[in-house]
Amino acid sequence: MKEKKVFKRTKGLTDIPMRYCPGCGHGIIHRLVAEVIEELGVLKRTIGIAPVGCSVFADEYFNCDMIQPAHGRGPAVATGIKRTRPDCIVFSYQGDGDLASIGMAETVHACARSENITIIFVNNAIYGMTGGQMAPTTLIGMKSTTTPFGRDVKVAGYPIKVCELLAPLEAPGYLVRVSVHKASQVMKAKKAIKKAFQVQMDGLGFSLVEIISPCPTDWFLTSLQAVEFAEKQMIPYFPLGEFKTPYKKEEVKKEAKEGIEVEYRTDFN
Amino acid sequence: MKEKKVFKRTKGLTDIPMRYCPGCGHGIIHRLVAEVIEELGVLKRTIGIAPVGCSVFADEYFNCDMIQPAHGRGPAVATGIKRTRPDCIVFSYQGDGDLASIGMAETVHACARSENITIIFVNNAIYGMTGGQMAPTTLIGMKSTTTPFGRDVKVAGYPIKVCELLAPLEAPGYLVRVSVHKASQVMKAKKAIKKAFQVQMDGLGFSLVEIISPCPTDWFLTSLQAVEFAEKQMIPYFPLGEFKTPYKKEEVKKEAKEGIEVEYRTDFN
Amino acid sequence: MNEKILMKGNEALAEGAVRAGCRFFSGYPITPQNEIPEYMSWRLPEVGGTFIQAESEVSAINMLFGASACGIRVMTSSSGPGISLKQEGISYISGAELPIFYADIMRGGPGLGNIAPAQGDYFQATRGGGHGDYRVIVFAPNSVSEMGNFPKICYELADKYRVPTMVLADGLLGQMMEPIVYNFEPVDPKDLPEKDYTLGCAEGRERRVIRSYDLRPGYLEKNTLRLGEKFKKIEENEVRYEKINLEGADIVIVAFGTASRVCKSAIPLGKEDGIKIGLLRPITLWPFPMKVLNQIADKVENILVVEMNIGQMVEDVKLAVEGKAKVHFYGRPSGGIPTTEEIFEQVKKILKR
Amino acid sequence: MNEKILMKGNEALAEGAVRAGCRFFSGYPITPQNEIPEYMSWRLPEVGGTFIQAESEVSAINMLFGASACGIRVMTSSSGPGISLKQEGISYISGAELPIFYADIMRGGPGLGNIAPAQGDYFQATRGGGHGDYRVIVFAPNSVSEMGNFPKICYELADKYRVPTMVLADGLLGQMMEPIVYNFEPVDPKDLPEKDYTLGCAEGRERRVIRSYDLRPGYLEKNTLRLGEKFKKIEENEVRYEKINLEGADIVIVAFGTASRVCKSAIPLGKEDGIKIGLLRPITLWPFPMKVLNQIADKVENILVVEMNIGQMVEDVKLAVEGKAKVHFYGRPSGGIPTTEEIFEQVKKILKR
Amino acid sequence: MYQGVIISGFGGQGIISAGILLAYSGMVEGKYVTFFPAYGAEMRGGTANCSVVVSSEEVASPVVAHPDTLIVMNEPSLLRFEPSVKSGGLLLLNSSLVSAKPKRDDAETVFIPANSIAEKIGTIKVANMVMLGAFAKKTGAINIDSIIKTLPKVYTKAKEDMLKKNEEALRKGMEV
Amino acid sequence: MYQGVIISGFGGQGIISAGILLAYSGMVEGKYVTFFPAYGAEMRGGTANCSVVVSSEEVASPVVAHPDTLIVMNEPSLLRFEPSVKSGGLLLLNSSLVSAKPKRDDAETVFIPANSIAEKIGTIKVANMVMLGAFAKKTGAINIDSIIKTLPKVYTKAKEDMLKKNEEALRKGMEV
Amino acid sequence: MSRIEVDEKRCKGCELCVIACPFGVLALSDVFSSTGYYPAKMVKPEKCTGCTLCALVCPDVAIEVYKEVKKTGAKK
Amino acid sequence: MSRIEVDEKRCKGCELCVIACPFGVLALSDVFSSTGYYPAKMVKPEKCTGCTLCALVCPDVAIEVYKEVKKTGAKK
Ligand SMILES: Cc1ncc(C[n+]2csc(CCOP(=O)(O)OP(=O)(O)O)c2C)c(N)n1
Ligand SMILES: Cc1ncc(C[n+]2csc(CCOP(=O)(O)OP(=O)(O)O)c2C)c(N)n1
Ligand code: SF4
Ligand code: SF4
Ligand code: SF4
Ligand code: SF4
Ligand code: SF4
Ligand code: SF4
Ligand SMILES: [Mg+2]
Ligand SMILES: [Mg+2]
Repeated sequence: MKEKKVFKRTKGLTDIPMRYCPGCGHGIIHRLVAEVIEELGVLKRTIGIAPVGCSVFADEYFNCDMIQPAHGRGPAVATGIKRTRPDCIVFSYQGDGDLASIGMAETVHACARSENITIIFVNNAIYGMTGGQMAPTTLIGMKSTTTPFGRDVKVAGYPIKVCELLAPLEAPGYLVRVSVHKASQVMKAKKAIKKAFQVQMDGLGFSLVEIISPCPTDWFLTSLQAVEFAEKQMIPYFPLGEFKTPYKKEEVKKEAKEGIEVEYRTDFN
Repeated sequence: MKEKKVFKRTKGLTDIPMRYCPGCGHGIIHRLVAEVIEELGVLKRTIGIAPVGCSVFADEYFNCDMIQPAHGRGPAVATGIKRTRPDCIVFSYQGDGDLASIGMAETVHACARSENITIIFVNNAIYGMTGGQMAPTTLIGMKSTTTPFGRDVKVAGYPIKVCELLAPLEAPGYLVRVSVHKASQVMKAKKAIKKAFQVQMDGLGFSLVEIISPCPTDWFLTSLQAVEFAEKQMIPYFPLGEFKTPYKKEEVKKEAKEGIEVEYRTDFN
Repeated sequence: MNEKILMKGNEALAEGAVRAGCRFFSGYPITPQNEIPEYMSWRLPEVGGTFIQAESEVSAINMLFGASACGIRVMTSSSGPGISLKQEGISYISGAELPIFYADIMRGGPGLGNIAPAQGDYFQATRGGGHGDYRVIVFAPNSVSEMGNFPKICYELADKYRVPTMVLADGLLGQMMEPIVYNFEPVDPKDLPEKDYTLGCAEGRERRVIRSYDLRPGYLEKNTLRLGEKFKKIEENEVRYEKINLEGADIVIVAFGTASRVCKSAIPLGKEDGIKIGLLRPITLWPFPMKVLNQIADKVENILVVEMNIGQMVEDVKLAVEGKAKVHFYGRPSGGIPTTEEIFEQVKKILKR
Repeated sequence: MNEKILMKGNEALAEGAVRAGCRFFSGYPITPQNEIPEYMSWRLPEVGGTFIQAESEVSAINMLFGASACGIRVMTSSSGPGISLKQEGISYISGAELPIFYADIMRGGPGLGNIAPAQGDYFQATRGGGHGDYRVIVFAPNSVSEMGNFPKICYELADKYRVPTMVLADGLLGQMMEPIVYNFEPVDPKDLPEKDYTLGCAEGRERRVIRSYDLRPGYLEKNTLRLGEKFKKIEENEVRYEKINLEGADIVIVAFGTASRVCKSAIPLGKEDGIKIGLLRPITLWPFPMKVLNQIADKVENILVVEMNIGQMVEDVKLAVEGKAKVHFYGRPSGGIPTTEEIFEQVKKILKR
Repeated sequence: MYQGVIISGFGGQGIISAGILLAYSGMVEGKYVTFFPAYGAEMRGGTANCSVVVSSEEVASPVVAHPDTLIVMNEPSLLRFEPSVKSGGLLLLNSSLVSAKPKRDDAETVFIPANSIAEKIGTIKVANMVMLGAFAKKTGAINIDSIIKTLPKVYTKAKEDMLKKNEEALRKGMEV
Repeated sequence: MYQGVIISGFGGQGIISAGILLAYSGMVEGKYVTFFPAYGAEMRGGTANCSVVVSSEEVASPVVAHPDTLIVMNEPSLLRFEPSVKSGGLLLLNSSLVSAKPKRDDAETVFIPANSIAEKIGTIKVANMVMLGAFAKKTGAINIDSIIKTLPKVYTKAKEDMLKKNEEALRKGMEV
Repeated sequence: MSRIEVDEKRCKGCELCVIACPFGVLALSDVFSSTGYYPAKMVKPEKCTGCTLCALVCPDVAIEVYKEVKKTGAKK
Repeated sequence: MSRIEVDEKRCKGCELCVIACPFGVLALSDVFSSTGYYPAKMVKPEKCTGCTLCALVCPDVAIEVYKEVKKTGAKK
């Protein structure tokens, strides 16, 4: 019997086993980003920025040049890099605490400058690394170690929808929200990530992919319950879809025809 | 001949002559805010926050308790005050650099928390106090001391429309943009300011009044030219109007009938 | 009422602050101090206080600025990176002369470093990491018991001098559990004297202004000189330290926090070998126990400074001894905790035994 | 080529950085240093460099982090409050061992203070206002000429040791005009040796990682100790100072920046009265000229430290002299500039003349 | 009396709670105690360990560089901590999960099939108590009754039934 | 030769540019010079002042605590700086705008109707040059030709016509 | 006749009131005040209606407006 | 027959692949690995189509998929 490897580990990742918890969305997202970078053929000229958050270790896992700066400042660091090396592909990988809490100003301003960078924004509605405190995206009523009785909007305010927030800015770019809680969504997520990098390669400005991502540990759920939580609780509050796209109608058609479609190195025949 | 004083200096201001440049919008805005506070009868329980910016001196001019914190942090300071003294009326007076550049995160988050405070946001499209550098609201192509050839969106990005940016946040509140560049607008501006304070007094959450304000000095124009610039250049980019209001339809009707209308102590008979 | 309880250092600190009258906490998570905001998130509402998880450390310190201006006892806490971000705010609070209390539960650094215990923020704490001429009173507990009981003293001094006060503790002190007895009755904020400078209802009084600036030529200089006098007074009156086994010591170790406990455990080793080891433990790092150290230097030839960093307090020790004794240093930075044996090794090396 | 030009200190500094090869500047306006970003906003594009007005000082220092990681010479500048906000970033940059150059054009403080010249950020600059074990090389120019010529040395040391270097100058030096001659030919960045750690195109080499952390137990300690060795090397090799009139001096004044010029102008007054006033001007504040001061203390009884603050460098002077001479202090903080006459008054008081 | 103890294993094996329980019991007995968890960069599911000191005199250093007793709940822990055990010290090994043999011959080693014993009691969650029971028996540093008395104070949310199982495990541990 | 000068007046009276011009001319003559503007909190339209030192020896302190010459362009400036003038110093007063009389009798005072003279030349903007001309004449610290030569270097954007007016004002100032 | 009063210590001669007045009542003075500005003054005082528009736009709150109270028309 | 390979050093037994497989091919092992987890394994290997869905959701990139190449059907 002859066989063919139809799914193999991308060269966009190093060989190091990832230290995330079982069922954590970070691992899936890492793989998608790495595959996209490999597939676009830019691995050797990509510079990635790891956040402070569980994925601080991203600098060990992505198989490209990496830098690890202060909590929340990814977009500023990315700006410094991209302006210096416009020939490189620059992405900043960030959690919700990193991007939408402490890093809010940097996020809004990088977007307003339409900085030609790509942001991978992992929304798991919690501070994973520090042990489960409220994130700016923690759902109303959701328990965390700093909202032990559930997030009360009167005290802690409302969860922030980052794509919706950034969309009104004049600056052109690409804003999209996807999820990785199940296989069908994973494929769409990859497509969005690929498009975001393509936007950068086309010099069309700021791109941000918000990704709903399970954190079983700090949601105090099993991996399977976490998938369900993402589907039933997260997505209804954080609707999936594109919030801004820099491509004109004709281009979108072209895209649909030629496809920046995802190829999962899958062969269905 | 008997006469009546129909316009007099509000008790909401101290007696100190203001140190702003001739034709500067800050002076008008100070007066409006002071009048509103006086008219609402809350002068003795209002705490104002002065920014770092030309209006750092606001703490000398408003005739209520005042505090002067670090550049851009007004909303955070206001939060600390309001949570401690919910019985007090708390307002933060801020310039565009203060609020929308260095203070962006504090602004967005105070709004997302629907903190029950009022922000007076003076948009003069420039850093006045430091001598005319680009502000986050500096218009495209506009010259400043740090955009000597005019603001180039490729380098310095796009001007930020604060009301539009904040409007999508879930948190309830009041967001409005007005102008003080001429008498008719001044009256509307006062109405908006009064409504904003009323929103706070009604416990309805975050209110922000963005006010287009001339800065003749750093626009390198005469006072009269500055008025024209505001009308012809600023307002087309920054459209005036309400972007969010916490009152339900019936309430608005009621308001229209009973009126939180501006009374300029004017008597037309 | 004040029974012995087994508590984590961070929780003891938070509870201590609440018992000392703290009614406002704003903070941002960072290891190894997360237990503090987490504890406050349920404990403060329980006593009618306010807990806010701020969007950043910058925001947290400025919320404190506002709350303190209203006269209540306030607190924030963080670790290295977050404390760095608070420096501008601390400088403003010093300039505005508002009392606040905060804690730095130190980890390894510079940069992101790690989350292991360290004492690398000594300079930042004692020299004012922020801009301008100011000082912060720095307490260095070395037990869970002190973690719990120092906040009260900090609040009292903060109110007395209108300055920021802080607890500087390494992560081990924050994370360890030990029995603690609170040595004071809970403070009811209502019983605290009213302050005559705070904002709020201005009925029946002049309006008040709180600011850290004075742009009139010459005025700020006078004010800063006045601050200088205040700091001098604190240096004269508020030094705290612990003297252990100093009489006739062959060598004196100077160490604070966790390092001081390890050093203390070397004393019996010395006894076995006939070496008398003395220990001076600064409890306030600023003001630093200059005088007592200077006197010690009159009597002992060798002083060993042990820190969990690459050498920071050692400068203060040298400053104190004015060349009258040899000052040696042993440091283990960024997560290295010296062991009793290592310390004793150093002692023997110095004394050539 | 290198003609004499009349320039503002801030502009001389900016131009000096550009001539030294700076091709990236990100900053945020603040008085009294606005001329620096303003100058860079047109000058850098002229030489193919990048100027960005960042949204804040926090963002500015992090943009620098990114740009420096790509191997080019970078700069930022600010004054007290902004420098405080940059402390976290500076600590990260130190931890990641990236070379950067920045300037603090000091004003009065703490807090918002005022915008008058002052030297109140000495502690912050020399002790690392940020968290953790690190040091920054601090240059203190005292003329427009030095403002213009120091950036080149700063870049060379930053590259050599992979550390942040800075210029610490009071607002007067930033605002004053004086003739300057650049004592070096403009550096073409292309001529600088390539760095083997920078990010960019990874074709034909292993991927690279720049970080300031190591979470593996024990590893960060080793790294921090290594940093310590590096700092020691800098302390041994990079001290710079100016000696004036020291031989046989009746008293030695120690002062830096603007204060040093005022003090220098007191020397002739002394001569008239038969008092020989020596002056030691530290040019690097860290590393501080410890040894030379210690030697001076062998020969002179009285040392007068003059600062435009309430007493900061005076601690380093005391540290250096080890009690061998009496150390006096005269300070005028937050906008007070001492006059020649005042200084001489102090001298006479000390010498009881 | 001075006992410096390190307990080490996987996250989820109740390492931290066993440590707290030990410290708490010591306090209840009027002894001086300190407890200190390792908080590393490891994510959940990684290794966990803690240091406990129980002493009749005030505890100067809470750091246990060289434990009198090492309680090893899984194999990686043996590799990591074995070298640090004090000469003449004690090594309690969960032989259900540790197959490697310790190399130290200057320390007493006791093999305890803690998981198997716990399984028999009805839940492997109490394997940590089996080890603690063995510790109490072998060292005498703490009285088993103190631990049992302390159980509900540490496991504040535990059901009566679970407390009983813990107690049973402690007693079974005493038997090895 | 050492001349410490303070020039003071309203913003908009060309205080700063007069100071720079003075320093620049000094440099052109090979003298040592420093210039230092006051940068206070005042908004535009407030007062402005600057300190200039022109010296044949290296300038140690750029601070002019006690000016050899005080150039006063408006009344508030007189009040503020008069007391600081060196005994035996020089006081140049724009008498068009200053009606108060100086109280110092240990310093020479020269009254110069600078605004009127400038108005006659065609623009009050050159009142500052009138004062500078007078300064050159009275002190001899600087040669009028150096100033004239330097004019286009400081007023880089000035039209030929305006430069001429400045020159004229300087010469008129020499005459007072 | 209605009228306004300009506080010369506050007025900075920005001219905003001058263009705001619908009746051309105001102009800037041609002698400057002690603060160095040319203050606003009434040049056609007879035309002033006391409408307060000038005061509304004055950035320095330098204007007070006095309106003539007509004796006739008891109500309103 | 298609098949998958699970890298036991990477697998953390999160079970996501198990529920992702449309054909019930996978289950968790009941003996844990050296890393302390119960890794996924094929329990109905004959049903595997090589569809890669399991690999798509695996957070630890622990799965590789091998698809049987049929000899018949030269085109497609
Ligand atoms: C200045 C600063 N503040 C706080 C921290 C502590 N910290 C580390 S990660 C983190 C939040 C992580 O949450 P998120 O960004 O949502 O990432 P996740 O772990 O959920 O993927 C925080 C607050 C820090 N390292 N630096
Ligand atoms: C941390 C910090 N950064 C910068 C400054 C300098 N600064 C003072 S005011 C100001 C901007 C003022 O502009 P804006 O907020 O628009 O107010 P305006 O003066 O235009 O009314 C800046 C950057 C400061 N004081 N503190
Ligand atoms: S804590 Fe949450 S986000 Fe972090 S690794 Fe675990 S599951 Fe993932
Ligand atoms: S600079 Fe502009 S904003 Fe500032 S006072 Fe002058 S006119 Fe007003
Ligand atoms: S009150 Fe009306 S009419 Fe009278 S001066 Fe003012 S604007 Fe003109
Ligand atoms: S608007 Fe006010 S400040 Fe301006 S000219 Fe009129 S009165 Fe004077
Ligand atoms: S490849 Fe498809 S069929 Fe095979 S195990 Fe994976 S999900 Fe199941
Ligand atoms: S999804 Fe991956 S990690 Fe999870 S059980 Fe399956 S193979 Fe293991
Ligand atoms: Mg998160
Ligand atoms: Mg502005």
